[in-house]
Amino acid sequence: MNRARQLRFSAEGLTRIVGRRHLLRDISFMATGGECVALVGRNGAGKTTLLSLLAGRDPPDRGKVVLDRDQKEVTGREYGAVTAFLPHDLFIYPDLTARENLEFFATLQNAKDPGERASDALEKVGLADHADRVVRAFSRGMQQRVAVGRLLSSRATVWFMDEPSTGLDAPGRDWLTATLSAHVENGGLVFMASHSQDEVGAGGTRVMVLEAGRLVLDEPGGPEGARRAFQRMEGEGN
Amino acid sequence: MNKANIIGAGPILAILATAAVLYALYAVFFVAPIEATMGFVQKIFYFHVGSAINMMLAFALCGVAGLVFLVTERAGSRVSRVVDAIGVATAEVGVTLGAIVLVTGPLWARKAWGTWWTWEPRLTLSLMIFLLFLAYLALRAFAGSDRFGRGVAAGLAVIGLPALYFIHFAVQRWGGAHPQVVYKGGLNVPGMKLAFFASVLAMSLVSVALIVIRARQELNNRRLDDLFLSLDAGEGT
Amino acid sequence: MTTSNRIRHALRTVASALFAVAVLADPLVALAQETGTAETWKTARNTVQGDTLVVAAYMAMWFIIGVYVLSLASKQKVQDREIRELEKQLDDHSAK
Amino acid sequence: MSSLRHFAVILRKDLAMEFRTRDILYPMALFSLLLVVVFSFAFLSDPTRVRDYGPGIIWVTVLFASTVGQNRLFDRERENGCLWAMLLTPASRSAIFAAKATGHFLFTVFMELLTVPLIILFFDLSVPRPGPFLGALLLGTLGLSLVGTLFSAMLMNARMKEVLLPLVTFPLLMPVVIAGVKVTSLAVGAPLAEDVSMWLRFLIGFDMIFAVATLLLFERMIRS
Repeated sequence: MNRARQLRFSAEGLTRIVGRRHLLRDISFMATGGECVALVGRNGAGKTTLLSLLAGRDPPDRGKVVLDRDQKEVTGREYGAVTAFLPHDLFIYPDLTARENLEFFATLQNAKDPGERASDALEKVGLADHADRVVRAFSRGMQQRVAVGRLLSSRATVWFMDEPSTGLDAPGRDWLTATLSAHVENGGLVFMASHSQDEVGAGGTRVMVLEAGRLVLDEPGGPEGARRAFQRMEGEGN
Repeated sequence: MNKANIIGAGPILAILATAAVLYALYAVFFVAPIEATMGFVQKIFYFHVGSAINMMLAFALCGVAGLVFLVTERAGSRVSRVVDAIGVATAEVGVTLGAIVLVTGPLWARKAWGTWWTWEPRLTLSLMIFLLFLAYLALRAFAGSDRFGRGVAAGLAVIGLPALYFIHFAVQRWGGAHPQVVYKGGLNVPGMKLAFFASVLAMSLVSVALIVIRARQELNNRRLDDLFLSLDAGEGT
Repeated sequence: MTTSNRIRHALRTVASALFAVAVLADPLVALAQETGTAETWKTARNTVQGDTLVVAAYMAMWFIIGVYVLSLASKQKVQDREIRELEKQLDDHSAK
Repeated sequence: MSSLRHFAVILRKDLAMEFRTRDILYPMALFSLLLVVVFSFAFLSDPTRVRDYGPGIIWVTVLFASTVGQNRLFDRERENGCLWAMLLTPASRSAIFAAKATGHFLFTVFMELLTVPLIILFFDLSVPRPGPFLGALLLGTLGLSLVGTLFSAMLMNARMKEVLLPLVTFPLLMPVVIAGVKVTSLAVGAPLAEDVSMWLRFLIGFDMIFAVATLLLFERMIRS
């Protein structure tokens, strides 16, 4: 497993402008392998925008994202191999079956054994017996599991996840938290936008609060950190 | 907003252009003699060709501007803003010139060949350029006013250049092996030469003036965005 | 000035311009024909459509350029309004 | 080597989805059949010169049906943001573009298999020189697919996509239609004295230049 290698991820002065408004204002932070960073914030605070920037989907108007693996910067298409993105719109084809989706994206990730990776991931997300049904027929929760399966089969080290527990049932959420912790302990890095305090408390090793596109709080996570972060987020409201 | 930038010459150019046009009109109507075969109608020819030449130049400039825009990496950089402004300005002026060419062309053809519209290579080429310019402006209007939408429009301008060569080639051959006898305008008489160059120069100055004014306006729009933005930044603190 | 009466204003100016040109066109063309080389002008007169085509062409040309200049002017008005709005926001901002 | 594998897997994915849902093939096929029927009514009133219209009708049908195909080509990528799903993997952009363009090319050729024989039947065209006839169709369709796929990708999320796409692509594709009609009419034995190979070389030149141009532009425009 190549995860044990030294990983350093830094954002420097990220700014995102749409029309005449700042969506993100000068966001900088540094993270390393073995961290699960939870992004907390009200709607419109910029969580999804930030994740899209980090994943490379949208270009920053100012500032840049730097990912170093073993002191060597990862750029261009190599960045796509090391990272994986689970956005709100799931990144999976509704007209393909779960297995076809995972095999397809695994091949694009240059997997030597896409079939095997796909069935392994489907096993883990608990969709083994639905593997050959078309995703369009799936419930939201099952589609979410396929999307997480896509991340697993990509063997990426850095995960960007936008509210990963959406639509998952209780066992699904517990399984997700366990998977994230395992990935992080293995030297992986996760950025996760989340609205549920206990999810942040359970999984997040670090928590950041975004307000109006600005990083206002960046502290170690855990249940205590989560409580403070959500308090700060609600506090900002009244 | 600093007035001293290179595109601040709008008003002077406008005055220059008007003077040139007046002189050209004088040259066309009072200096150039009546052409033997075509008679008085030949007077249309001068400004028609002047507009057509400038339309072609505008198309080439729009393509080059699009290419530079796509090549410049940084989004808000000065260069990409200027070329983007030039791109939209040349397209709008190109459409205006195209309209002139497509209106005066048939009026002239009515006398030269007896029909309002003929698929004569040059007229067809002008029609295609006019359509490409319209498509460019439609892209800018509907494919997103953000950087991506401008990128798509720039892409069309760039791909328009090779397309123009193929359109020109196809249109030349389309009329069949024998390209129609094309009226060259017979500019052998000195008076006519003067009228011709005067009107081409006049239309060039008019086009340049309009392009400069529109480009400056576009740049001011970008400046406005920055200023509104700085206000927005202020609130965040 | 709301957009509706700005359009009405623009139309009024264009209409009056056209009327002026139409009224002036004939004497202008006559003047052009008389002061030029008299004989060749004479032969030109016989081309019945000759002058109407030319007048139509040149009028159309200035009309098209005029329309574009008008559209530039209206874009400029929109920009001026935004500048004024910016200044207002700046004042509120600094007053805050 | 990997980009060839990526090209293959993306194309296979598109073909698999298409044969499962057929929501590009059906509209293209039905639209072109309707077009042919309408043209027959419009032009068959004057049986003497009907043969002259054949080539023109073939190419108008191909152009319009291919535009219908382009409009829907990236619909699946728009759903669930899958274009970015592919772009954020190590797969090269040219592989993605080439696969989509080939997909569209195959769909259009499939549609041509249905409608062109019909047109030949309805307009009782004889095809003494099938070589140039097929050559022009294939080369022309390739040109349509290249330009069409580029702008179909760019306009995926545009509001007035159905209007913008033809408005943008028709002027660019006009030379292909002209060359196509020329070669088709020569292949159908019209007495025109022109040499066919010149127009075929023209089509080949168009395809080569636009293959390079569209590939490069896809790379730049998607990131701008």
